[in-house]
Amino acid sequence: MILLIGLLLGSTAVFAMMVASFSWQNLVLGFAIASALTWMFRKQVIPKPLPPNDLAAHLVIYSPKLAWYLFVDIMKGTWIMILTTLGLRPLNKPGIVRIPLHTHSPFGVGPVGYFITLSPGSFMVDIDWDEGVMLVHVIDASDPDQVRKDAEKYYKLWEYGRHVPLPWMSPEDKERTPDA
Amino acid sequence: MIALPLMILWFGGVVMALLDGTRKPSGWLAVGILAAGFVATAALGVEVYDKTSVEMAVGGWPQGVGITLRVDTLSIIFALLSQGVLLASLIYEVVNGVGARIYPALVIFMGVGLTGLFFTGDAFNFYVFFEISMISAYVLASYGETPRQFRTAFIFVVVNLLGSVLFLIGIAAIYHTTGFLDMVRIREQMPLIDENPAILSATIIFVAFCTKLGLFPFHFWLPAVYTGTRPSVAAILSGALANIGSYGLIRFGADIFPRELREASEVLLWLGAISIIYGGVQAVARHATSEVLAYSAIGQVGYILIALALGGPAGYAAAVLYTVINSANKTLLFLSGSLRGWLVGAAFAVGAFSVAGVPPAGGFFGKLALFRVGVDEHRPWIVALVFLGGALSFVYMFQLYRRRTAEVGTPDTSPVGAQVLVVVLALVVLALGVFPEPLLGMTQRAADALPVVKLP
Amino acid sequence: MHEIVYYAAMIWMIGLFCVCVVMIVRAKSSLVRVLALDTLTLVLVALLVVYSTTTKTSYYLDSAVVLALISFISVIAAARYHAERRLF
Amino acid sequence: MPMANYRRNAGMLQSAARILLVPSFVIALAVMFKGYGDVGDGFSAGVIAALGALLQGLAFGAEELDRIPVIRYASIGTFVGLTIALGTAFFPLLTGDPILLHWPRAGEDVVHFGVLEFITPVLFDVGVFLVVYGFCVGAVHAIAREQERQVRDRERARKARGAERPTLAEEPLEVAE
Amino acid sequence: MTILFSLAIAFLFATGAYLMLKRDLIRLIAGMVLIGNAANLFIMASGLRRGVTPILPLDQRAADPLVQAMVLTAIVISFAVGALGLALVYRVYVSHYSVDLSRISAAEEQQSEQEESAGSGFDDEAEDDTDGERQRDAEDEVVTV
Amino acid sequence: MDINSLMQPNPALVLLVVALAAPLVVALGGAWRSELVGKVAIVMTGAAFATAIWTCFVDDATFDVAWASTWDLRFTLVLDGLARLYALLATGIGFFVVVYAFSYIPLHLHHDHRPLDEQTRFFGFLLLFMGAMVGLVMAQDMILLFLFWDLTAIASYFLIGYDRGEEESRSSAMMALLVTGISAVLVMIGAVILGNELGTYNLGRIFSSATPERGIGIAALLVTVGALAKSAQVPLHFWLPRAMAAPTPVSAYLHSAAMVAAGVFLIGRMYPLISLFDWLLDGLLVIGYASLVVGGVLALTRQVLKQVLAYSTISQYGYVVVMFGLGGEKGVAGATFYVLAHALVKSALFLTAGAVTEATGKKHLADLGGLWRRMPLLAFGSGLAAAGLIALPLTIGFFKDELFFAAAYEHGTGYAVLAVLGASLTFTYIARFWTTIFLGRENVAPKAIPGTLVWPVVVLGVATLIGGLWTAPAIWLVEHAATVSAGMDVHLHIAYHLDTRPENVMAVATWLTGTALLVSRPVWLPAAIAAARLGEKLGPARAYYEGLRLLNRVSDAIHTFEVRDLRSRVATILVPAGVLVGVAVIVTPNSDAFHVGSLARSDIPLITMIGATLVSALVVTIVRDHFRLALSLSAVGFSLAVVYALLGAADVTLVAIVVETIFSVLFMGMLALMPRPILRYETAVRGARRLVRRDVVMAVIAGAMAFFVVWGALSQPAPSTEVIEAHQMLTPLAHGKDIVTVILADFRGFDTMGEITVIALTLLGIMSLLRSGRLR
Amino acid sequence: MKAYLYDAALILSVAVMTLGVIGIWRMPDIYTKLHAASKAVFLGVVVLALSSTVIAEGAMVYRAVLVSAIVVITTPLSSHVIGRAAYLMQERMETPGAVDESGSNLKDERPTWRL
Ligand code: NA
Ligand code: NA
Repeated sequence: MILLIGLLLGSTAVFAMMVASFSWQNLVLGFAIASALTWMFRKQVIPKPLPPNDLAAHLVIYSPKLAWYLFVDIMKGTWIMILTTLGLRPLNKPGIVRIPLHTHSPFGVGPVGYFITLSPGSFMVDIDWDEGVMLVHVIDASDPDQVRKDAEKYYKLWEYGRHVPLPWMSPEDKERTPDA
Repeated sequence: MIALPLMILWFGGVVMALLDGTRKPSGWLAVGILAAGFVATAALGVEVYDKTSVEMAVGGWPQGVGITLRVDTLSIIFALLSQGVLLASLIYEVVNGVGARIYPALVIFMGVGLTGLFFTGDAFNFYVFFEISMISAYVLASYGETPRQFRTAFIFVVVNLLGSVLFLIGIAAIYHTTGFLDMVRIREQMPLIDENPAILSATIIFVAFCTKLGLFPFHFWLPAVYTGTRPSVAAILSGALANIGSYGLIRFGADIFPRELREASEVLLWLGAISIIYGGVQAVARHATSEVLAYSAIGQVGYILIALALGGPAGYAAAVLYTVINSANKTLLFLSGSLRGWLVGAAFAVGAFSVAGVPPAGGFFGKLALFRVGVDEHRPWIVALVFLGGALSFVYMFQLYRRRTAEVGTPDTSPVGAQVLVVVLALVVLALGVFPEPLLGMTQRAADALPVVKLP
Repeated sequence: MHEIVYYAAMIWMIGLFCVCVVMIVRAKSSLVRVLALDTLTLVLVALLVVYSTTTKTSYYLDSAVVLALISFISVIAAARYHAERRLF
Repeated sequence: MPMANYRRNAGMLQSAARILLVPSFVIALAVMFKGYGDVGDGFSAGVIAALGALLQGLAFGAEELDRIPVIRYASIGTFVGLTIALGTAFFPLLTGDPILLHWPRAGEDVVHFGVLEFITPVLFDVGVFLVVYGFCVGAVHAIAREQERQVRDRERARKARGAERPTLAEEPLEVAE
Repeated sequence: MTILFSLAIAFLFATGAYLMLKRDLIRLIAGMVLIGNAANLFIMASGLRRGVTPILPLDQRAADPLVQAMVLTAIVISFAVGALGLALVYRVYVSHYSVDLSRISAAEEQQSEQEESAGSGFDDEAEDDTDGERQRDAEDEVVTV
Repeated sequence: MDINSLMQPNPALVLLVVALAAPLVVALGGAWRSELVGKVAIVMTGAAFATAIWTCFVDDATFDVAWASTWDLRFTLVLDGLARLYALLATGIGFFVVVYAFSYIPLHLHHDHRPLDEQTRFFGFLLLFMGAMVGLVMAQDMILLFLFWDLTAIASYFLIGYDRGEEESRSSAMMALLVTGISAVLVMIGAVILGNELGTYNLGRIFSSATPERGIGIAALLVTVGALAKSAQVPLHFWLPRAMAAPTPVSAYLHSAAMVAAGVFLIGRMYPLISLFDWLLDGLLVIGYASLVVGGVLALTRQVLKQVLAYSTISQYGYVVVMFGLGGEKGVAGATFYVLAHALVKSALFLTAGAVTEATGKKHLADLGGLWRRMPLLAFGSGLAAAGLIALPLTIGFFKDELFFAAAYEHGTGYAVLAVLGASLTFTYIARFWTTIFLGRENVAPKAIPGTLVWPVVVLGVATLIGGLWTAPAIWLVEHAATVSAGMDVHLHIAYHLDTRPENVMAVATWLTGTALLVSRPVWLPAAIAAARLGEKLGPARAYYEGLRLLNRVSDAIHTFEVRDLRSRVATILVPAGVLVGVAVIVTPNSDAFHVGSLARSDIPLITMIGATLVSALVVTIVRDHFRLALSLSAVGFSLAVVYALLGAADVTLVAIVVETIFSVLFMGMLALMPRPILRYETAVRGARRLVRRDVVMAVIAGAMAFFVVWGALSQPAPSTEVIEAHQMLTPLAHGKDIVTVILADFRGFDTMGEITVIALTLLGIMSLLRSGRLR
Repeated sequence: MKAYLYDAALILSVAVMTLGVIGIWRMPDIYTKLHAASKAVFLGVVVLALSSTVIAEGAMVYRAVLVSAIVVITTPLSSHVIGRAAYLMQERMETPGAVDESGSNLKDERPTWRL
């Protein structure tokens, strides 16, 4: 529920930012619009059953940590990329690395893949559900195990994700989600 | 009042877009909508006739800021003509069985576009309505849905799009040089602007409208399109859509660029003359009815251009008159050309006589008007040209008619409704020739409203 | 000084834009072309931001927002078309 | 063959598509409502919303477009929007005023709530929005349907031929040139 | 600036025209788009004033808003026509199994020859086979190449 | 029109109404019950004839109402002597022809295995012909006259082409229409010239104000040419013999009282004008004599019954034309009298030919002979008619030649000799015609034919005789008619004089010469045939056919150059447009017309961005595959969006961006619908280098056109920006801030309405073009 | 001062973007190009957008933030989609010594990579 409200508030914020005014009228208007749209797309965007409220708390608690991880990864990756592009650093064995999936929920994997992709130097290529791995391309794959280890931290942060079955999941995906 | 025809057609178009036009009831509903629009236009025409011109500032904003709808006799003539042609073609299809669900909607929307562009007093708004009718026409051209129609539609789209773009460039040029989009203001401003940009924008707009009209040498798309489309569509294209070209030439040429029109009259005369001869000669040895009609159309627009180039109230009136008659002829011929039966044959003959300018078919007054203008202006060559063109039209129409009558034995299969329709059209064409006064009066009134410029 | 930086940055970014356009033609792999388009749109986003900031109007930031939001859709469409020969 | 699980394995894109769905509509409506006083108008709003909707199709496949009513019936929206715009335009005729008459009348006080002004042009712009939204979604959706039809046709043709090798034309994936 | 604008518009127009002279229908559409772009740029350039964005309140001279409104409408219309053109290209492809003008012109040529010999006006029943069948036949043809 | 005039019907109007009602009634009656149509036609023509007779007992009358007041056209009918004469002929001969056709047409249709209900068409057009003639002879307004004039052409077209199944019939009809229809246009031009010179189309006023000026002379000439073509005068005579393809009653009518007579009627009607110009009268003389001789000589060589008569008609109207050319009281009166007499006899002879052919099945003179035994009544009737035509005393025909001789003699001996020569030709072929059919050995046994095929001939023959004995009615008619033509009182003095006045001598000379010619036929026949052959080879008929063929060939030749390729179609718009613009640039003063414009520092990004746009556009033209095409097209769109931004158009930028995006999605969607082999096949085939060069040249022309138009316009900005200021000022009143959106949604919301309609229409189009498209 | 800060940020982000474009140009295969491109460029944009808040106020700040947020959300998506398309189409890795654990054998032996 909190997550849902958060979603609505986020949309309201987008509206307000877009109209460049946080006056109460605009916030109300934005909220109304966001609510109407969310209702209109309820089957698509509102998870059923609603995720537990502690997920929201979890997100709030861990977001600074996530931000820090991301910041560090981005800086590191950018630096590596700059050096590589300028030819100051050899292109050292780039390639695709298999990272095992610790969750079977796309909602769990999606954000992890996203975080990995967000930082320069690595991006998610594909998910292979059958083998339970995620293929990630990294600019420096000389030590694949290190890469896998680096990815773990995001899983830990996003642990909760695997509990959430989402409306667009196929039945078998939902089955794989433990809390369903 | 002024917006009533547009309102009827516009809402009607939306309604028809959602209905399945292949069903008889919705087809007749579409006919009813068009007819209602026609009646509303006619009623507006009565009002216009009393006041010479009726205006409405859209949104109530002052002239120049808002768009002004401005309806004068010229607009009414063209609107009634085009709606009439659309109505006939739509009835024709409904009687024969509509083949595509959106056909009636497209015809009505074309009515919106045409009516709007005849009614508007704003140059850019003209372009917008022009595009409404063009888009309807683009889709209509593919009606019938055989490979040939798609091919044809593609040709039509590409060539006419080029014309539209040229027109748009012309509008922009006019705006930049005069500072106005309202046609009345543009007209006031035109004499003050430099000759060079005026003639350039006039030229580009002329090319655009000639492309729509299918005047030599901008006509090369026309035979393929008129022969490749279904008869009712060909009737619409030649009888209604081509009116954009003639209306545009008159409105922009005679009303906005009178000076440039005078200056270019020699060129226009030449182009018109070539068109007449070229279309006429081409039509002579063509076999398919639609092909003869297509080349005939090229020749016929030459007369309109000549009348326009000769100018003056008489010339403009002749141009309008000729447009009306040509549209009626083409509609009648294209529609009856694809039917069978002796009644149809008679109707076709009326059309053929009209094209040849033989009384009591309406075409007679078209030719007569041209002769009058030619004689009034002391241009024996024009008279000779019109004579020659008329002789060619005699030859091609009656070579064609001769071939058609050879098919005496063909069974009488066309639906009675369609036959009745073409007979009614033929009667209309005859009525134009027997009771010409309303038309002559209206065209003269329309022409008298246009400015007359005498070159030093 | 600020002006010179602004002009230089603008011209430079437009140069980057042109490089991307050239990559659209010259790249060996079609996906690189898609990538070039993506980059191109981002350069334009940056360009709009710079222009907006320099002229102190927010108006072009709207376009930047929208461009950023929707250009990736056309990139997805292009990649999908290229990989699958279908959009959906 | 990696292609086999194409749709299933697009989880990241799918999540993102869902997450962006409401915001893109919100941005679209914001662009529309503020348009009278700021950049934007019903037209761009319609396209933005349509792209947000089409993103669902890109992520989940064409069937998804049929599943969401707001997308499925979008092309009806075109005509609804056109009707709204026409109604706004022609309504003043009833009182004998010129079409598209501004209401409340020029210069009069106007009720507004945030960026939303209660004036006829905004209603008109809503019509524009619907038309454009409906057009963009409808046109792309029509392409999607056509694509499905082609697949069906080929399947049928292949069955008719006796399940032989696929033709070049139907091969969905090919080596780049 | 005047001449630069003119040159740019002319160049855009020329590239569009060049593409419209190509055999490939899709290029033709691209040419149409480019020509439309040229016209739009011209409308924009024909503004009577240059200046800042015309949104009130204004402290400087604003650009001509009228051309902006015009160009908006023109952009939308050329977009619509472009989309329609694409759909038409697709349908031409379906019915001719080609997007090559030379092949399509050949079909047209054939048609007009038929007409010359048959002399019957509106009868295009000769070509009345359904699109689908045509396409299937053509597909087989391609496989054998 | 007051109530009195309604109470007292105007004779002119009554006549016209009756005559024009006839075809209408027949058509309606035929539609109702086709078997009744013949009887209805007889009744209606009878009524018309009766009305025409009635008009002889009332005063001259004028009916005049406004017709097209914008052009000062009036529906003016005048019932005068000339009108009475011709109306009487048209209705009277018409009546006998219809009576004849009542039996003839069913037989004719029966022969051709055609349904009987086709009668309706025949009688309908025949009566329309009659109605048109009646209208023509009374019309007093040039334009109205022309209307009826062409109506006769239309009626004759359908009547000549009545046997639609036969190519001969169709092409003859077309020939008649082309010759008479096209030449008729000359009459119209003449009318217009008169209207322009004299300010009226009213004949009375034209005659009263016409002066022998050049313009009026041209008009008179044009009218005369049209009239001569209709009267089948040399060199436009060739259509008439071909018109024999029509059923016999039609021929009879055409030659005697309708079509051909209309020609000389027009000369008679316009005579006050024509006679102003001596050169025109001389021309008439030349044409008339030529026709007289050519028709006569050719008639001598013919074997087919109707052809003999047809050439005879050419020759006979040659007499009339000559007499008009001779002019004066005698000439005009003679011409008028001649028409009357000729109408009676020629119709009788034609009907005879039809009856003979119907009875025997033979058309050639050589196949016939000795029919007087079996068909005495027909022989009698046609004998009288033939006697009339060869001007034997006691027939009305005698006087026609007497008047002719008198007029010719009055003019000079040469004319007289020619007159005698012509008349003896007539004598020869008509004598041969009658004697070959009815005298001599009986070659063929005729079958019985209905009485209605014979009695009209007898009545007409007897009328010929009566006319020769009781001249008063004819004199009365002709005098009144000729008075109108001559524009002065004409008195006709005809009687039998047993003295050696020149006319009588010439008549005797004619008979003698004629008899000699008849007897010496074997001697001159080869020469005559040779002349006819020569005429066929070099004559106007040949010119007609060759002209038509040449025209068709030219048409085909031009058609091969017709552009049939979309690329060329595009090129043929761009290049002429470029030429026109080039001409426009050259002819207008260019000094100070084009400005280079100034450049500000703030324009630098704009210029660079425009450069980038052009680079992208260039890229679009050189990429090879469609994928790159789509991408580079997007690049052009996006870069233009930025250009718009740099021009201060925020709304435009936004719309350009979204449009470009959705368009690229659509583009790729459409590409995805087409299989790759197709796309690759098409792009792999690259245009020949020559074509590429051609395309570049055309593109450059197009670009140059755009350049000059754009530069010319941009160089001359409008001085006034009041519209912009007005928009700016009114925007707050419209409760908005963004002027552009306020314009779009409010000031120019009408544009936007059109624009969204375009979008909706495009959606409809796409839905119908993509086969599976649907609205839900 | 703020203006100088902004100038510096501008120069920085343009430099980052330039590097990204150079990367696209110079990297050997699509995978490595993807690394170079989007992120470098998007970082450039984000830096720029955020730095613009230094000299801007009100409306501009909100939108600059929005631009950054949207770029952050969408850019990884495009890289992922392009990368995935490359993988699905079996685009070769053209870097010597490339690692491939995907099992699709995307390695190419030809030594084309030279920096
Ligand atoms: Na706005
Ligand atoms: Na708009």
